[in-house]
Parts: sequence; structure tokens; C-alpha cells
Amino acid sequence: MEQIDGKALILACSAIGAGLAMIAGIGPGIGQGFAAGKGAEAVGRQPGAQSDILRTMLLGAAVAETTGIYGLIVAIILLFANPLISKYMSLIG
Amino acid sequence: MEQIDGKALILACSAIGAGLAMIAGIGPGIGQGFAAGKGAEAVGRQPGAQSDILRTMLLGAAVAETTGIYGLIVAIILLFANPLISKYMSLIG
Amino acid sequence: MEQIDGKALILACSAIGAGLAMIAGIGPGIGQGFAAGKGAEAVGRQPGAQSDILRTMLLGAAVAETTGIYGLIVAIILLFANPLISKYMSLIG
Amino acid sequence: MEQIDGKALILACSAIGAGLAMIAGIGPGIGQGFAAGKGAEAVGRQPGAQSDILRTMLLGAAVAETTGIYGLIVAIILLFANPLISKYMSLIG
Amino acid sequence: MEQIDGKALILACSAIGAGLAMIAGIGPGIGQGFAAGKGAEAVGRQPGAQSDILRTMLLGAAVAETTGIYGLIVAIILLFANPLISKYMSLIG
Amino acid sequence: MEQIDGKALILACSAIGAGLAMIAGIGPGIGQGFAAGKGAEAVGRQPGAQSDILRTMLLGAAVAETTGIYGLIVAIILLFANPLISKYMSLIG
Amino acid sequence: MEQIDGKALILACSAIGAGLAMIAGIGPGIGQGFAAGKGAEAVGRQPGAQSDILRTMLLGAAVAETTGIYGLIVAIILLFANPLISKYMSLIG
Amino acid sequence: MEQIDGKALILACSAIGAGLAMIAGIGPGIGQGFAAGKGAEAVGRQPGAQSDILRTMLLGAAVAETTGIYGLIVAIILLFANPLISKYMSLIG
Amino acid sequence: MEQIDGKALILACSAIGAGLAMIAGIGPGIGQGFAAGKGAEAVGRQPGAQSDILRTMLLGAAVAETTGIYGLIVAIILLFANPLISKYMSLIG
Amino acid sequence: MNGILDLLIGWMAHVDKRALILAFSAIGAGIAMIAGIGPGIGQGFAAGKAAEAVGNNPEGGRPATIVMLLGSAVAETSGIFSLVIAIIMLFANPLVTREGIGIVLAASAIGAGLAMVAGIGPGIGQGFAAGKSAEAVGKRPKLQSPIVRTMLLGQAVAQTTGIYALIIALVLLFVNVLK
Ligand code: NA
Ligand code: NA
Ligand code: NA
Ligand code: NA
Ligand code: NA
Ligand code: NA
Ligand code: NA
Ligand code: NA
Ligand code: NA
Ligand code: NA
Repeated sequence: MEQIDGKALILACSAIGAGLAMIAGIGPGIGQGFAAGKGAEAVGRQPGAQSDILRTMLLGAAVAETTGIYGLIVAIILLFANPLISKYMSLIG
Repeated sequence: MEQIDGKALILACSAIGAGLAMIAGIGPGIGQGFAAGKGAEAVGRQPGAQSDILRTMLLGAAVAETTGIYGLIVAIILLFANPLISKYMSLIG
Repeated sequence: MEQIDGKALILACSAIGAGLAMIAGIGPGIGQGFAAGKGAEAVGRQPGAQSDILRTMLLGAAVAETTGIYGLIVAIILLFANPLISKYMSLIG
Repeated sequence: MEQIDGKALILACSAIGAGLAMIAGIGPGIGQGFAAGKGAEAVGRQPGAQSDILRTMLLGAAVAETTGIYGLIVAIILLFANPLISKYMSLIG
Repeated sequence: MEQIDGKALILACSAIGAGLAMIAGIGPGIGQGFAAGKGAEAVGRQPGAQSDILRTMLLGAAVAETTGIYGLIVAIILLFANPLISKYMSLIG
Repeated sequence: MEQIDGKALILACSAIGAGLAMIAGIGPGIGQGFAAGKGAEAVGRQPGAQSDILRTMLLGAAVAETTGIYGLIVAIILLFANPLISKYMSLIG
Repeated sequence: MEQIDGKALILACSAIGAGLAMIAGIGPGIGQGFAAGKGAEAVGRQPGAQSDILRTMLLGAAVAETTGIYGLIVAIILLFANPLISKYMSLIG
Repeated sequence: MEQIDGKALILACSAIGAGLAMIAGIGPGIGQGFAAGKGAEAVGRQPGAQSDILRTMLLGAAVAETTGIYGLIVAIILLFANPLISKYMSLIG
Repeated sequence: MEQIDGKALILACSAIGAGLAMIAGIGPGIGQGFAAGKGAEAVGRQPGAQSDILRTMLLGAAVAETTGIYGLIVAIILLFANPLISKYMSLIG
Repeated sequence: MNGILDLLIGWMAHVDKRALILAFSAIGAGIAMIAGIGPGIGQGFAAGKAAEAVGNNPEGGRPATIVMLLGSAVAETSGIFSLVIAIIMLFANPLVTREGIGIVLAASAIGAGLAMVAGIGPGIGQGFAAGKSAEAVGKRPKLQSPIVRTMLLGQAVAQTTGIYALIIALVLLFVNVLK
């Protein structure tokens, strides 16, 4: 009779960990949306400064994206290159 | 008598992981809504700059969408191309 | 005596995953409400620009809806076309 | 534990899933309240534009309601027309 | 030593589901409070428009209440007219 | 018959811990996005001060990134240099 | 047959505790980002006061960092100098 | 589960409790960052009042730190002077 | 499965409850930080009213502290004067 | 035995019913306190607006401060409700002595705590109302009574979901509906 083994538990919890890591994406979503709104407002007021405004908005948004990317990277590591299951396999020989 | 096995546990936790990943969508929803509000305000003030305002708003909103998309991609991977169960099947041979 | 099997665990966790995915709806709710408020304010100030304001508000709100829809789609997949249980049935043959 | 069967587990987790889905209601509550406040402010400033302001506020609030409705629908499906338990009954024959 | 049976698990999870559903009430509380604040501010600015301001504020607040009511209804269903336990009793005959 | 052992539990919970740590990324995402928006606004108003504004925005954003980095570091430690499993291996000899 | 023991449970829960502690980092991320945005705005308005503005912004941001550091310290203690497992080892002698 | 004793369960849950307590740090992080931003803005406007502004900002930030400290203290108690395990040891004599 | 010691379970869950209670501290942290920021702004504008501003800010902040104190009190009760374990001991005689 | 479900649920069958209820009551009490986030944010907002009002208009400062305190008192209710529910669970636990199934009663304690978290909303919202009213009264002290009346009306509306939550929590604790 097959039972749940350690390998399955690690991989199952990796699915949950990957999902949790994606929650970081709330932050850039809110922040960049704020930047979009302020950018639109600024462009409406000073259409002549549009390129400067856009450049600043996009530069700032790129900076705000990083922690969302970190979360994505951790999720991808858990899903595709799971070091925890490798560690476990080496431990149980 | 059938029991819960490792495959079932991984797939079950993948359902939870997929649900968690979608929570990232809170961010773009708030942020883009903010952009929509500021865009509407700006258009009301400077109807002449409407196309510039809309372009900025939509560009910024596209940037703000990314982490929501990341969450969706991780959920789709967990649901349709689950690499964790593949890994498990290869491990248990 | 009947026991819990893998199929039941996957379907049970799919119910939780579906519920979690809906939480994404917090975002569009806040964001679109913000847009509604700013839209109402703008219409009050420039009744003449009402159609432009409304169009911008609704366009922005449509953009802000997407991640809520993503969550709904993932929930519907988990409830009605669950690929995880299909995968499991094919694995256990 | 011996007496818990798969049907019970699915129905039990459906109760939790239904509860989680309702949390989406935070969003429309905040957003529509914001719209109410801005609407009241706008009506105070331009009583003459009251009907335009109210129409915009209510239109925007209706848009903001959707994800709360999605959550309610998922909860009602889990409570009253649970497709997961149907699936399980068909799988275990 | 007490046994956990299927009914008990469903009822226990219904209690938790009911509690989770109430969390939706955060939204209307924040939103309507915002409306109250903006309403008070507006009354302070234009005492003459008080009845219009109050009517708008209360109309908007009523709209913002709905998702809180949805959560309450789901909780009441889980506590007082639990369809999941009915389903279970009919399934186990 | 293989069962879940202590090593597997530690590594499985490390996956969840890594996911939780990434949630810190919500903060820098929101904060830096706010900075991006205010920066874009400021550049629109005073294009001549663009370099000063950008420098301040980026300096402040760098400061705001730190706790997101802390979360990433803790996740990486849990995934790649897990001191908890090392401790366990030394304890169980 | 090896099973889960108390040492493993403590170390596993320490991984989760370390992840939870990092969530504190949301706060400084949001707060310092706000400071960055207001700082950029202020520098744009009064470039002559740049050094005073920057000093105030950085001093305030340093104060705002502390609770993120507390979370990091608690996580590091749980990961590298776990007093709970030491206590357990001394108790079970 | 047979080998987990009460002592281990208490210490394991203390690790989780300590992590949860640190989450309080979100608050001071946001609040003090807001103070830093408003302080920087105020210093930019009235450089002459810098010392008064800074004193007010730091006094207010000190007040805002307290609940973060409370969380840290509870975590430290759980980690280093755990009264729950002491209670348990005295109960089981 | 061996009987889990009820005393240990109560004390273990008390550790988690104490940690959860501290999360309340998010609120005073944000609120008092807001007060600190507005206070600093006000002092910068009207240095002559500094003592009045400070008094109001501190009075309001004291009011805002209470729920953080409530959380701390509940945590301290759970940690040091646990009425739940006393109740249990009296119940099991 | 199913190992993983024993780990998640099954152990509850191997614990004394009263211990399970009291243990989950500890968690429920902790969860209930999280509602305190709301008044903390809201009252802090009110404090900031009142401090601003005092600086802007010395004549309106005193009435603004009084309005801030009145509005903040209303905003405190969610925190008090949660504290009361937590204290009931800790010191006068009605679940532990009730006839019923152990895990259902234990889960009721957690459900009650979760429901109280709704109090975050009224706490923030009513505090916001307090702050805006303090600001308005600071600007126009003569309009204090219509402003305060509007504030209290709005705060009453914002209270409802907190009341709903309190009712559900009390039902879970005191009414044996889950049989
Ligand atoms: Na970033
Ligand atoms: Na993005
Ligand atoms: Na979107
Ligand atoms: Na919507
Ligand atoms: Na609504
Ligand atoms: Na930082
Ligand atoms: Na701090
Ligand atoms: Na404080
Ligand atoms: Na308070
Ligand atoms: Na209400």
C-alpha cells in the first residue's frame, strides 16, 4: 500500500510556497498603478513635459517591480529547480 | 483499500498554491483603479490633452498589470503543467 | 469502512483554492470605487466633459477588472474543469 | 478519524472556501464608500449637478460591485450546487 | 476518546467559514467611514446643502453595505441552514 | 514502507517559510511606486530640477528596497543553505 | 522506521516563524517609499533646501527601518541560533 | 506523530507565535515613514523651523514605535524566557 | 496514535494566540505615525502653536494606542496567567 | 490511517475535548484582537487632523480636539468588542462546558475570533470620520453641531458590519446552532 512519503510532502509544500511568494505582487501592482495615475495627471497638466514625466514614471515603476520579480524567481525556483527536494534526496541517499 | 498517496497530496496543494498566487491580483486592481480615477479627473480638467492622458494611463496600467500576470502564470503552471508532480513521478520511478 | 482517498483530498483543496482565488477581487473593488469617486467629482466640476470623463473612468475600470476576472477563471477551472483531478485519474490509471 | 470519508472532507473544505470567497467583499465596500464620500463632497460643491454626480457615482459603484458578486456566486456554488462533490460521487461510482 | 466523524468535520469547518465570511465587513466599515468624514467636511463647507449631502452620503453608504450583507448571509446560511450538512446526510443515506 | 520523516518536514516547511518571507515585497512595491508617482509629478512641475528630483527619488527608493531584500535573503537561506536541516542532521547524529 | 520527532517539529516551525517575521518588512517598504516620494516632491519645489530635506528624509527613514530589522533579527535567531531547540535538548536531556 | 511530545509542541508553536508577533512591525514602518515624508516636506517649506519640525517628527515616531516594541518583546519572551514551557514542566512535574 | 497531552496543546496554542494578538499593533503604528507627520507639518507652519499642536497630537496618539495595549494584555495573559490551562486543570481535576 | 490527514485533523480525535476547545480559544482570542488595527489607524488619523486643526486655527483648536475625542471614542468600539470576546473566551469560556462535538465547539472559538476581525473596518472608517470632522470643526467652529451630527450618523452607518460580526461571534460562542 502506497503512502505519503517525504518527497511528496516537500513538493506539495513547494506548491504552497510558490503561491505565497506571488502575493508579493500586490505591492508593485498598487505602487505602479499610483505612478500611472500621477503620471497621467502630470501629463494632463504639462503636456510639454510628457517625455520627462514618462521617463521618470517608468524608471520609478521599474524600481518598484523588483520585489515582484523576487517573488516570481523564488516561485520558479520552487517549481522548476527545487533545491529542497535535491537536498532531501541527497540526505536520504 | 485506497489511501491518500503522494501524488494526491502534491496535486491538492497545487490547487491551494494556485489560489494563493491569484491574490497578487489585489495589487493591479487597486493601482489601475487609482490610475483610472486620476485619468478621469485629468480628462475632465484638460479635455484637450485626452489622448496624451489616456496613453500615459494605459501605459502605466500595463506596467502595473505584470505582477497579476505573474500570479496567473504560476497558477496556470500549477494547474496545467505541474512540474512538481512530474518531478515526483520521476523520483518514485 | 470507507476512507478518505486522494481524489477527495484534491477536490477538497480545490474548494479552498477557489475561495482563495476570489480574494483577488478586493483589488478591483477598491480601485474601481476610487475611479467612481474621482469620476463623480470630475463630473461635478466639468459637467460639459461628462462623456469624456465617463469614457476614461470606464476604460480604466475595465483595465482594473482583469485580475478579478483572472481569479474568477481560476476558481471556475478548479470547480468545473479541474485539471488536477484529471491528472490524478490518469496517473493512478 | 476512521469515520471521516471523502464526501465529508470535500463538503467541509467547501465551507471554508465559501467563507474565503466572501472576503473579496472588502474591496467593493472600501471603493464604493470612497465613491459615496466623493459624491457627497461634489454634491455639496455643485448642488446643481447633483443628478449627473449621482449617476456617475452609482454607475462607478455598480462596476465596483462585480468582484464582490463573483465571490458571492462562487460561495453559493460551493454551498448549494457543489460541483466538486458531484464530481467525486461520479468518480467513486 | 471522541471520534471525529464526517458531520463533525463539516460543522467545524462551517464555523470557521462563517467567521471568514464576516471579514468582508472590513470593507464597508472603512468605506462608509470615509463617506462619513467627507460628508461631515462637506456639511462644514456648505451647510445649506446639508440635506443633499446627507442624502448622497447615505445612498452611497447603502451601496457600500451590500458586500458586508453578503458575508453575513453566507455566515447565517452556514450556521443556521447549512446546506452542506444536508447534502452529506442525503449522500450517506 | 517509507513514511514522512523529520528531514522532510523541515524542508517542506522551509518551502512555506521562503514563500512567506517574499510577502515582505508588498511594501517596497507600494512605497517605490508612490515615489515614482510623486517623482513624475515633480518632474512635470519643475523640469529644471529633474536630476535633483530623480536622485532623491532613487535614493529614497533604495532605502525602501532593504526589507524586500531581507525577505529575499531569508528565502534564499531557507532554500539553498538551510541551517535548520543542518542543525537537525547534527542533532540526530 | 524513522518518524517525525520533536526536534524536527521545532526546526520546521522555526522555518515558518522566520518567514512570518519577515512580513514586518511591508511596513518600512511602504513608509520609506512614501518618504522618498515626498522628499522628491520637496526637492523639486525647494532645490536650495535639498540637503535639509534629504537629511530629514533619511533620518525619518532610518527610524522607520527599525521594525523591519527587528523582524530580520528574530528570523536570524530562529535560523542560526535557535534557542527553542536548545531548550528542548536540555529538557529531554 | 508518536514521538512528538508536549514540550516539543509548545516550543514549535512558540516559534510561530514569535514570527506572528513581529508582523506588528508593519504599522510603525508605515506610520514613521509617513512622518518622515511629511517632515521632509515641512523642512523644505520652512527650513527655519527645522529643529521644531524634527523634534515633533521624532517624538511622534517614538510614540508610533511602541507597538512594534511590544511585538518584539513578546517574541523575545517566547524565544528566550518561554513561560509556557516552564508552566508545562511544572504541571507535568 | 498516542493521546496528545491536552495541557501541552493549550499552552502551544496560547503561544500562537499571543503572537496573533500582537498583530493589532499594526494599527496604532500607522495611525500614530500619521499623527506624527501631520503634527510635524503643523508645527512647521505655525511654530507659535507648537505646544498646543503637540498636546493634541499626543492626546490623540494616546487614544490610538489603546487597542495595541489590549492586544498586549491578551498576550501577557496568555503567556503569564493563562486562565485556559487553569480551567483545564480544574476540569480534569 | 492516512498520515497526512492525521497530521492535519486526525490528532484532534486524540485530544481531550475540553483541551481542544480551550486551546483553540487561545487562538480565537488572539485572532479577535487583530481588530485593533482598525481603531489604531483611525484614531491616529483623527489625532493628526486635530493637531493640524489646532495649528491652523487656535480658536477652533479646542472644539476640534473635542470632536476628535468624541469621534475616536466611537471608533474604539470595535476594539472593545474584540477585547470583550477575547476575555469571554479566556475567562468565562462558554464552549468548554457545553454539550456537543469537540472539534465543532473548538472551531467555533476560531470562527468567533475570525468574525471579530471585521472590526478593522469600522475602526478605520469611524476614525477617518472623526478626523475630517475635527478638521471641519476647526475651520468653522460655529458649524460644530451639524458637522458632529453628520459624523455620528455616518459613523453609525459604518458600525453595522462590526455589529454583524459581533452577533455572529456571540452566536458561535453562546448558541448551540452547530449540532
Ligand atoms: Na523594488
Ligand atoms: Na508591474
Ligand atoms: Na487589471
Ligand atoms: Na468590478
Ligand atoms: Na456594495
Ligand atoms: Na528599507
Ligand atoms: Na521604526
Ligand atoms: Na504606539
Ligand atoms: Na484606541
Ligand atoms: Na455599515
